[in-house]
Amino acid sequence: MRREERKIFTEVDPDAMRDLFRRKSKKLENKLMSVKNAVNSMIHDGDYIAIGGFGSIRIPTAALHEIVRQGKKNLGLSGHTSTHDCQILAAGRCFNRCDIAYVIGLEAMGIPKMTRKYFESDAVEYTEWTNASMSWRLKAAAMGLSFLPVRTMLGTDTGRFSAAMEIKCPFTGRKYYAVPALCPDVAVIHVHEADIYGNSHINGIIVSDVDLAKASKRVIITAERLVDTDFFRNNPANTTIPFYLVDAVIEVPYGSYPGNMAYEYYLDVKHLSDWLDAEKDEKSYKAFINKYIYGCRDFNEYLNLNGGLEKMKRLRDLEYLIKTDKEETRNA
Amino acid sequence: MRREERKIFTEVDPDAMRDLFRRKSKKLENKLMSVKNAVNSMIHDGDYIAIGGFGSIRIPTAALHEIVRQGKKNLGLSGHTSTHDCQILAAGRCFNRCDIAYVIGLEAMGIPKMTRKYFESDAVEYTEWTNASMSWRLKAAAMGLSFLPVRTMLGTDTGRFSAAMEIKCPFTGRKYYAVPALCPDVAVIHVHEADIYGNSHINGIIVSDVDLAKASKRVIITAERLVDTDFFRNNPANTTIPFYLVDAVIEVPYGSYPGNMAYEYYLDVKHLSDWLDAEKDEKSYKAFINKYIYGCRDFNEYLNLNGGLEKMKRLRDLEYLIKTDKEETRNA
Amino acid sequence: MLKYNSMELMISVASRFLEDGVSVSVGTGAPCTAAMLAQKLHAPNLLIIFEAGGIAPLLPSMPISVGDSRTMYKAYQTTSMAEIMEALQRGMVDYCFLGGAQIDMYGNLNSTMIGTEYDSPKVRFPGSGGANDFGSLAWKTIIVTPQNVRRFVPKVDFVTTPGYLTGPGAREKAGLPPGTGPYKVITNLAVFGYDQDTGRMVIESIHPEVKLDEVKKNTGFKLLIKDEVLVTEPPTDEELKILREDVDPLKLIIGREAK
Amino acid sequence: MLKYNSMELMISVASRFLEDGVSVSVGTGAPCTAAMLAQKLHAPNLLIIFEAGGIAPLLPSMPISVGDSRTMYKAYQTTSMAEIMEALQRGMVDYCFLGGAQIDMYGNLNSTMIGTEYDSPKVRFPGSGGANDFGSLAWKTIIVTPQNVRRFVPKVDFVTTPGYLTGPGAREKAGLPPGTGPYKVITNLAVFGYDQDTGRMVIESIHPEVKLDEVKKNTGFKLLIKDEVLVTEPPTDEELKILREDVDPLKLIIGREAK
Repeated sequence: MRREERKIFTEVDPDAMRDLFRRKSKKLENKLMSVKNAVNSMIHDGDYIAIGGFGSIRIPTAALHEIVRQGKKNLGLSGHTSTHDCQILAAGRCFNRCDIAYVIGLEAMGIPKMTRKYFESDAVEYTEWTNASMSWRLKAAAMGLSFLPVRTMLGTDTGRFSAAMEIKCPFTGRKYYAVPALCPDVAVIHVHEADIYGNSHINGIIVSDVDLAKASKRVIITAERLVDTDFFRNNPANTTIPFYLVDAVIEVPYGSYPGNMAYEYYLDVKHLSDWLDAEKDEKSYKAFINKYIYGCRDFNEYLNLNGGLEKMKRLRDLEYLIKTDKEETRNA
Repeated sequence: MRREERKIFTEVDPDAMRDLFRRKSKKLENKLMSVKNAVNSMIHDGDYIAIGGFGSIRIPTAALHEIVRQGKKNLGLSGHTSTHDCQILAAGRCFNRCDIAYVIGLEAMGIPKMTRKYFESDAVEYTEWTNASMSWRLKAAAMGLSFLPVRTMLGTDTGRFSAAMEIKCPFTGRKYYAVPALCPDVAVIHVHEADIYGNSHINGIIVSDVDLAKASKRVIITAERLVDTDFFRNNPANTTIPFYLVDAVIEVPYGSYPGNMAYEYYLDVKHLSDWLDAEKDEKSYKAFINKYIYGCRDFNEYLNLNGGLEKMKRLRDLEYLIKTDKEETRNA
Repeated sequence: MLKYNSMELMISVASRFLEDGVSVSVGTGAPCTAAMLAQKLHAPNLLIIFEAGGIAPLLPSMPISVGDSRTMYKAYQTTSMAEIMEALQRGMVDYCFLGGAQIDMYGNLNSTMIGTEYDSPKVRFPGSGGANDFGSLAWKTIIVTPQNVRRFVPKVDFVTTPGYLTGPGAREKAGLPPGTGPYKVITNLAVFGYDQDTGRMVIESIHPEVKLDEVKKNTGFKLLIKDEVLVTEPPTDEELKILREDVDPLKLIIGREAK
Repeated sequence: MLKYNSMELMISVASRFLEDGVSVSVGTGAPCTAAMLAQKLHAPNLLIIFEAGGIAPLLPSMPISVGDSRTMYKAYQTTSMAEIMEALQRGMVDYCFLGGAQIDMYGNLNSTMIGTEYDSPKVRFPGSGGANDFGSLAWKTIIVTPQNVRRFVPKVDFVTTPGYLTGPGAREKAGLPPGTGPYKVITNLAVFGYDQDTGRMVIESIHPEVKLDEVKKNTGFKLLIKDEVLVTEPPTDEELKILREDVDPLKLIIGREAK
């Protein structure tokens, strides 16, 4: 089967990355900043970015909205199950290239029409991958390698339109795809707890975020809450991402809203459905995005637009399966 | 540099392992048994075994003594920093081949003479590796691959006398060593907590034990203590090794003695020093091994020979840096 | 009139293929519903695995995302996507469930795009996600999909996920693990298996009140037909009761008819 | 008579190479002592990494094993050996400390065996452990070793850990990451660096009361000598005080003279 010449959008060479990682500070420094500053100083037009979490699960919504508000352009996007995060960045027309494992759709909830249209237009160039191969591309980078052998995508158009290359195992003669390391310029990851140095704790599923933090040139952490550094010193098993990988720390309570944050609050299905509905035509789409992103000075305004603390309390009840009334349960 | 033809001692082919893993039960079954039964039924002469922990840290001492007592022979040994564990198995002349990253020595404490002699004799065949390459060999197996690319051992005799093979990255042309997957027949791992199904929790450093559990055909867990399965259900982040990888569970309090168990008890430096001293000649060696291994019916007898619960209490004080008297502190 | 809808039938049939003690990776929707039904009925030891990292949860309700909190509820482990995919690659996962916009007679699936030019799709879909990985690495792939000629096509526009590719031996030749591949296809009309000699889809049973001709008319390729075509065992009262009362009381999944 | 022993001198000298804010992977013994001294004196931000998985502990006392509880005390992370080695491979580790039974003029180290036949060693040592990995992947390797002609040999019996191999460019040609390699050698007699043009060991300073001839006599290969040979700065009172009172009060390490 003929291989298509598809693009690799990030650095692959571990020696180039070694030089960067060498220069990264290993000091315990206060890395606190605002969302505005972090997005302004660490994400540049043309950068390749990767978002932590899983599309609508533990996503750094505040940073995503800010990227749109600051009008970042020509970003590369890691589409490693990128759902609501992809939808937000598409609303700002922020990216022009994408590694696709899963994009556009909101899983079983449906497909946002305008986001799909953006991908169908000439505005976005892409290369095809799978969830596993994207995980392993990040792992290759996290391991300090330029590639990893994988057993998926073989024999399919997914493989043909990826940038993977066939190799043979020197021991068994077995055929593998080699997938190239994925080294994003910036990773933005939402976590449960962080200290001012960047030590971070994620509760529940990790998705690809440990490898992502290791693979990326710059790492921005948004956290539900700041904790004293002894939170980590007293139980080093708490540290999901260690400080020396992190460049910026921002405290953003309810930071994954309208996404889910395990052990904190459940998805706001209603708001996500409204957003899906708003994408039915250009006019309602524009009005919706204007209201909820461009019209908000910051993330707290967005939270308040959506019901503020009372809504957060209800989403917390949902998270903990506490039935307050019938209607609530149904909306879950 | 000419490559020596060195042996690979375990299965490398992921398809052979897939067939085995497919047949492994995924049921929640009570896997409790005795050390005697587990060693008798799951470790056979000729098997390749790998020991969890780090030589004198979190090692399954009870199982190691039992392997010697049951006179297992012709084992293959993963010498992935194998110190006191290696010393015990050498005392029983249990193995005849070894992948060496680090063996014989007890780090800064010194080198046991008789164990060294065993390795210098014709009784043991070996292949040379490093700690990283052994970790990555287990990771290759854990990932379901036959090899991983690595950047160590290149240009050295360590590489030349390993079974690694040079390969090139298809993206960068970079030279790597490919290291073959390491798939032990049996892994024996000591953990802090386990339930009857095999779910296991390790506190502190993991060394290579998660990959080891995934890479091995059979997994024997010894645990400081059994816990109710809700220990894991109520906090799934506690699960270091999930039940479906595990074949046998044995509760062995103080099971890493005379090794260290983080957050439980410190090394018994005195006993380890006595053992080192005993290896100065054949006679004292034989007497020592007879007394402490062959002469003990089970692990509790060994613990009692070494001071029993009072000693365990003192090692716990040491672990927690509680100074009871000057002499104790010095012995640490 | 039947006392169940086609979705309830498909889910019940799917759940029966999950023996006790096997492992299965599921997505949201019908597959998850089938796994929950199996676990509550005949497979209490069913090991359910979610690609985002949740392992063996006691699902309290239908997850909306394969990574949401429900997939971690009383789980035995919360881990990473790479760990899940590596378990699949090691051969630890018996079954997976897949769907797609198009399927051909070899069980190749398209969830990437409609059109002839990759860079100018007529319709762009989300892409493989974990589908290609599951279809490559799980031992047995069960496909649950509505059936019509737009979906059951002679040639898929894009092979997102491998079925038997071009026929027997093609998977192995491509480098995929031997012994894997499509196992069953469950639609609103019938249940299909695969012929070992040709790797092609074969009718195993037709749903109650469905005619063979109707199945053929809704298939864009030539189906293999066994000498004796069975009638699909309809959902039992017990299956329907558990499905409606315990598994999906809000009818999030079983409320949708498959067409 | 000197008011310090050779081990105290070596440790003090070693500690001075560790600038604040760098990362270092250490073993037990002298290297760990040097790192602790540096951290207490001029490098409070020194990031200490142990190969068995302990990251950034506040070492309460000398560890006996690189995996023992002391390496986890108030640590910032307890992880796996693979993760540590991968951090090295990513270029995150500035310094490592190594020793060995033999060293040659290119800084190649032997900790595997003495003899000419690998399968029939005269003396078998423990092997590389993490030494080859550190020497291959850390940016700068500092070697701390006693010096005599049995150790400083023209050709090591076995290259366990790469120095500059056969000279400039050899590491890169072998595939090792560029810009890495031996940086300093600290012995009981002198401090050595490496000549960029030849990759060979060069004397940087000779310890107080040691003669150049003594250094040469204890070296089995030709040393490069700079025009001006400095005298090693002896341990300061502050260094000795912290070393003896805080770092190693039981004299587990500084109690041993290096010979």
